[in-house]
Amino acid sequence: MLHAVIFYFFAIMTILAGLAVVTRRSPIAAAIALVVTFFFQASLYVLLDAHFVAVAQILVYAGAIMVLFIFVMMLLNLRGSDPGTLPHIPGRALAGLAVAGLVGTGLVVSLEGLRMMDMGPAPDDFGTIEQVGALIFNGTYLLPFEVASVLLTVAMVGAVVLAKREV
Amino acid sequence: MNHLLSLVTFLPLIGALVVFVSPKGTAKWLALAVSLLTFVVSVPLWFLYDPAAHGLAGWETFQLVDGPYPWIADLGISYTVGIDGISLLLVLLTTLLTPLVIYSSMSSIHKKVGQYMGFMLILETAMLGSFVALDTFLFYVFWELMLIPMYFIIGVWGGPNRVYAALKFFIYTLVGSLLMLIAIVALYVFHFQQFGFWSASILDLYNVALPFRTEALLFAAFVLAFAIKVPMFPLHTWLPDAHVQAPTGGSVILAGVMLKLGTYGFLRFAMPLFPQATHEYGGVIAGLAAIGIVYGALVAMAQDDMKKLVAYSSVSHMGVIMLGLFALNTEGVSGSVYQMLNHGLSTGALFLLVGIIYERRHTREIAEYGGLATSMPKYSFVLLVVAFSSIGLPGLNGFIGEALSLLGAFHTHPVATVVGTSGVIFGAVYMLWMVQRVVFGPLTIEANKTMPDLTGREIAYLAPILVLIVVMGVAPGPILAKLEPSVDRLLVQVNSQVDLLAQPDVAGGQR
Amino acid sequence: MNPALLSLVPLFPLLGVIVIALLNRRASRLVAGGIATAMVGLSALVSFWTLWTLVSSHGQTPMLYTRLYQWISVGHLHVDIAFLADPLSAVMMCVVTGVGALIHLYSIGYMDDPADADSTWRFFAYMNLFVFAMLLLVMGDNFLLMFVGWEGVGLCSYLLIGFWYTNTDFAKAGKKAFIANRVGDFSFLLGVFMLFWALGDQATLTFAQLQDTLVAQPQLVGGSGGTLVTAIALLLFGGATGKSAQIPLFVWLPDAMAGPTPVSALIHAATMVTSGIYMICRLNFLFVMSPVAMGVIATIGALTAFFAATVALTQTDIKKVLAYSTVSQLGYMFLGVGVGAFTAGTFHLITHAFFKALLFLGAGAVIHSLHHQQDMRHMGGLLKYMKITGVTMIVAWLAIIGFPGFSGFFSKDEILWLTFSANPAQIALFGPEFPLPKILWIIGAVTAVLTAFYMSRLIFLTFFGDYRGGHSDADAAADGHGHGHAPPHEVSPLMWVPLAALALLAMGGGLINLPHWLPSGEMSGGLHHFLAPVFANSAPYLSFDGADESLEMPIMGITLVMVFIAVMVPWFLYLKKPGDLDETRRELVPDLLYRGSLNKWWIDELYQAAIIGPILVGSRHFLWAIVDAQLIDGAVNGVASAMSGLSSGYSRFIQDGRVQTYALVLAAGAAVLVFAFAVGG
Amino acid sequence: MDQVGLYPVLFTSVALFMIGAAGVLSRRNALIVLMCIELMLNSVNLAFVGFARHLGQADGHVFAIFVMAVAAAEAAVGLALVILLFRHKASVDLENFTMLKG
Repeated sequence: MLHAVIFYFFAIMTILAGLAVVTRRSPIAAAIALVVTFFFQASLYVLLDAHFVAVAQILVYAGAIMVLFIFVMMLLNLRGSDPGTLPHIPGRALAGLAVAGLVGTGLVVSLEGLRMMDMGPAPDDFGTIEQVGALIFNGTYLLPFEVASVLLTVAMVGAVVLAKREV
Repeated sequence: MNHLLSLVTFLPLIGALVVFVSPKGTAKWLALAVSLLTFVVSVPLWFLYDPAAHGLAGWETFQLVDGPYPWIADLGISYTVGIDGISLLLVLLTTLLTPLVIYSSMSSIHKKVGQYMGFMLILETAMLGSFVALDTFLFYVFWELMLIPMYFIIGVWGGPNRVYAALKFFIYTLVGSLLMLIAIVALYVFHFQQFGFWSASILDLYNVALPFRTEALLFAAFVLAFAIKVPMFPLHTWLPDAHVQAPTGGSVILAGVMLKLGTYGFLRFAMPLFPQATHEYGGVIAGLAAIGIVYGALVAMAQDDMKKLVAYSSVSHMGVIMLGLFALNTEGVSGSVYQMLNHGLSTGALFLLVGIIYERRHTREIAEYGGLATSMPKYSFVLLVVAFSSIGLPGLNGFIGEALSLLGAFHTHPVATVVGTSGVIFGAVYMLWMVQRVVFGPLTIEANKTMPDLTGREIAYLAPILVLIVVMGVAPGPILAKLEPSVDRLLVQVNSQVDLLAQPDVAGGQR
Repeated sequence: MNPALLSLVPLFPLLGVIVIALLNRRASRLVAGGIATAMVGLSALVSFWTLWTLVSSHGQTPMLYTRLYQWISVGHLHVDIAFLADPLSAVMMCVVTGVGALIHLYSIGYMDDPADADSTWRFFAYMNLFVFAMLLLVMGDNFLLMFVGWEGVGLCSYLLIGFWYTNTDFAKAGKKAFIANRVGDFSFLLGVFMLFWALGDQATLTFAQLQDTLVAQPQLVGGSGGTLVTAIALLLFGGATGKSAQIPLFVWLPDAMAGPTPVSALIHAATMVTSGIYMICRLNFLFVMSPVAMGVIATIGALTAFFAATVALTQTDIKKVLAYSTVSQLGYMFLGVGVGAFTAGTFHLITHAFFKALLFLGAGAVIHSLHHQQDMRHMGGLLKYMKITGVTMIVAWLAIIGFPGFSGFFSKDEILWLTFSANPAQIALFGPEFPLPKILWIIGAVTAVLTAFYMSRLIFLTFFGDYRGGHSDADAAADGHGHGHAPPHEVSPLMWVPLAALALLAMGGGLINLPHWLPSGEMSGGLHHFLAPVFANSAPYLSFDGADESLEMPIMGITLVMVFIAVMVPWFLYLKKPGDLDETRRELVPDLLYRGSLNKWWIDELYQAAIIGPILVGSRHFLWAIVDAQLIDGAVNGVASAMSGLSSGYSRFIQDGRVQTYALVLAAGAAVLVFAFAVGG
Repeated sequence: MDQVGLYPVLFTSVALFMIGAAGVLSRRNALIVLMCIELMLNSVNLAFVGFARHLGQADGHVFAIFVMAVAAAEAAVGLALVILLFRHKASVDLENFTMLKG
């Protein structure tokens, strides 16, 4: 029973942090809220026995991407969005919620065929780095892995070309 | 396979190209020469066409056929032109009116004369093409081609708000003809389904059998396209605007020949292609035509602009033609075709006459004129004769067309004909009222006193019409003789399928 | 006589028209008049020759027929340009050309007004065109050719009434005449169509064939008394009311007096207005088959006669009186023809042509010498100044009131007697037993009395008593108001010779059809025998035994006495005790009746308000302004503006350049798709 | 995790996804929009992991890793673009960038 309580706690905290990201006026506050969301999300992964992914989540998202964001915010030395106008357009927020909600419920409804209730205990080495590594390197995901690496290099070169100042 | 017909059809087009290029001074004379040449070349058609030599089926129904040259071979679309009694007369009407119009607009058109004449000649080709085309797609091409020059003629050389009128005219007709295109394609596909080979020639499409509901739909599409062109009652509002804004030459051709294309369309396409629907909905169209006659006449009474009055009068006259057409008997249809020629001549002459005084006084208001009989006796005499011809005074051409159409129509749609015949009274009322206010009465307005009477040139282009008005009234024999066999053949086609329906109407059943 | 010569009769006037038109202004009054009169005279000669051929043949040659060429041949309809001269047409031809020639001669003198100098050629061209059209009408051997003449005379009356076109009222009168005729022609055309299709495959418009078909197979038109034949007959009669000015389409005749007087004489007295009666006589075999239609014709004829007579009582314009008198006498003819007495109707037509033409021409002479003075109150005592015109007018007056011995007496009394003695079954408008003939006779007799009254009033006001218009020079200066004209003088011989000729005809007209009770041997009933073959087919349907023979004389006696009294009253009123006319009239006649009669019972105003007004207003304000402009154009423009509104709306909301909006649209599309698939399954 | 079942996980994922979408569409600051995209990608990862756990196969985790790679690349390029935008109009407010207007 304790297991469920912890799960719900972390789930709710993730959602609240997510809300914080969207509702904070200043980007800095939003960034911090996002980091908090990542941490709670990582904890959810642990509860779901996805240990490697949790660690990767912290390292990649919290570590790398958020640092990048903070760095860019510093670079552009934004002092929060200009006071006068509303930071967001209410109409479109509702539209966004409606649309995403429609997609989400559509998907979930279509799943009602699956037996959803008890998932049973996970095998002992489930979700560890060995299993995931085995899957990637001698399993079926070798090619996508290589493509992902090419993708990252291209993105890196692109970002540099885009953002560098004319020489 | 003689090429006379193709020559007649495309001669004006060649002339037009040359005229576009030639300098302003010579353009108009060249255009006149080309149109006169076309007329001269078209005259032998009358003698070559032998009404007696007609078979009942297949290619014999048409003569002087310039054989099926494959145009888009694999779709079965071919360039085939040919004439029968009806299209022969309408071709001659076109080749006669165009030189007169060009000759008359030489004095009234001053800016960009070359282009005007060029467009007029292109228009002539388009009209001739439509009358002689025996392939539905070829007909459609000429039918659309006709709109463009007319649009420019009204749009560029027209009156104050000519753009609105030209646009309205263009869109009105275009909407109709697009519907027709859909119907043609549908028919074309049905033909393929039934006979296994692609062909767009009229004669093949004539024997396509359709379930009644589909036939009614296609018939409605064709009827709408041609009803706009005729124009018939509810769809006529583009005509007065187009006429009032069009230059004299433009409105003579518009009234003289282009309106006949609407009725010709009924005659050549709508009725023979869909005989069942023609019989089924003939009553509705006859009713509309009758309303058109009375409505056109009544509204004409209320006009104080001469051109608008004549425009509404031609709505009324076209109503008589449509009534005659849907009589579906020899007298009615012959009368209606004969009335097409009459209307072309008398309304064309009326517009020319209005143009003459418009050139002098630059106004079309009836109130501005009065007592022209004293200052312009020759003009008044001609106006009186033409007015009486358009009322349908016996002894002149109008009477024979009108009487025959109404006689024929009385047999099939008695009630509609009684309403239509009352148009005879209203016709006299608005025409005589106009004549009385323009020609008779005291010479009060100063400007009218000094107006010169008809010049030699004006008499030159009015004389042929006047002679024809009298001759066609006194001796309609030769024309009717050329006409009657084709009308009988048409009626055989229109009444043929219907006999199959002697048994209770198999609505929708596949025949 | 070689039948081919027949076509000369109409061709002479046509030739006249062409020659005068070509000469145009160069033809002076005398030249143009001369040509015109010569042409009509020539065709008169040929007409009399034709008549003589028919009469002398004593029935051997029933008719002369000549065919020029085939006019229209379409489907069942085969119509030729062909002329026929059977006894009826021959008589009509002689009347038209004979009286026509005299009137042409007269109008040479009449049109001497210098103002018209350069347009007299136009006048004579129209007159010849009119005679040509009338001859086509009378000699045409089929409906369509007759219709050409029918409308042709309508056209000529339009041109001639509006001859002095500079005066808009005259032009309006011409237009009114043409349109009223056109209404009649509308009904005539429908009748022809109905007849044509009723005959089925034996459809023909030629009179001879029509007669043979109908006599042989009456059931084609639904047998005698059938509704179809009644409808056809009434429609054709509708055309006749238009042309011969009967109720309800008579309104154009009084206004037609706007034209020169010879025009009134020729067209509105002698020829054009009689075409309705000619048509009915020509189709007697058709009309007789429908007693109801005959009843309608007779009743309308009697009513028109009575109605027009009441209006003529109080008119002050001499030509208006004669106009209403014409309408009234035409009513008589229709009464005669309606009861089946075709010969009597034709006989009255002939005698009426003589004395009414004479009356009009006489009135013309009076107007001409008084310099266009038409108001009788400014005339009087002209007998002293215009001997010949006076005498001839008195002869005509005696003829019209039916003074024994004069032509009017014989023709009118024959109609009255035959009406009285007609068998009620043949005019069964209100059922076969209803004593309709007796009632119609009463109306006829009363009208005869009224006719006597207003004609005597006209004669006494014009020719007797003292001259009230502009005294002789001596007193002109004195009373100052006078017109200061020279005293009225006798007209030139050109004018009084035709008057004299017509006076002789008016007197001797009765000889051609002497009544049976007059001991005149084989002379009696001349016209009756001559026209018998034409009306042979209708005879079996008719019988005149409604009253026994002995009554004829006493009835004639009664009418004569009443007529005599009707003559004495105006003599006493206007001559014996002139006094103040208005005052005597006021206490004699109730004011409403007098004013009603003077304003022709407000018929014109009624038509204007009931028919013409609403049509004009309706067409201008309702049809054109609302239906055409708002309704149809509005719809078209409405569709156009709706389209443009739609497109501008689209670009304002969706195409606003913000990336997020595009993202939203994209997402929305995806969402719908996903939802559709998810739910749709 | 056996008492919890898959539904709560999916609901959290959908909730996060909806919040992210609302943020992307409504916020005017470009950076925050990018963050919300990260949020949406995270919610997808959550779903992947949830299903992996439910089906007992680790494929879900591999996909989660790949999603992270893509997210990183996307963030890099996105930020580069934001810098460019900033250099162009000294502002990151998306309302100022409507050059695409039809």
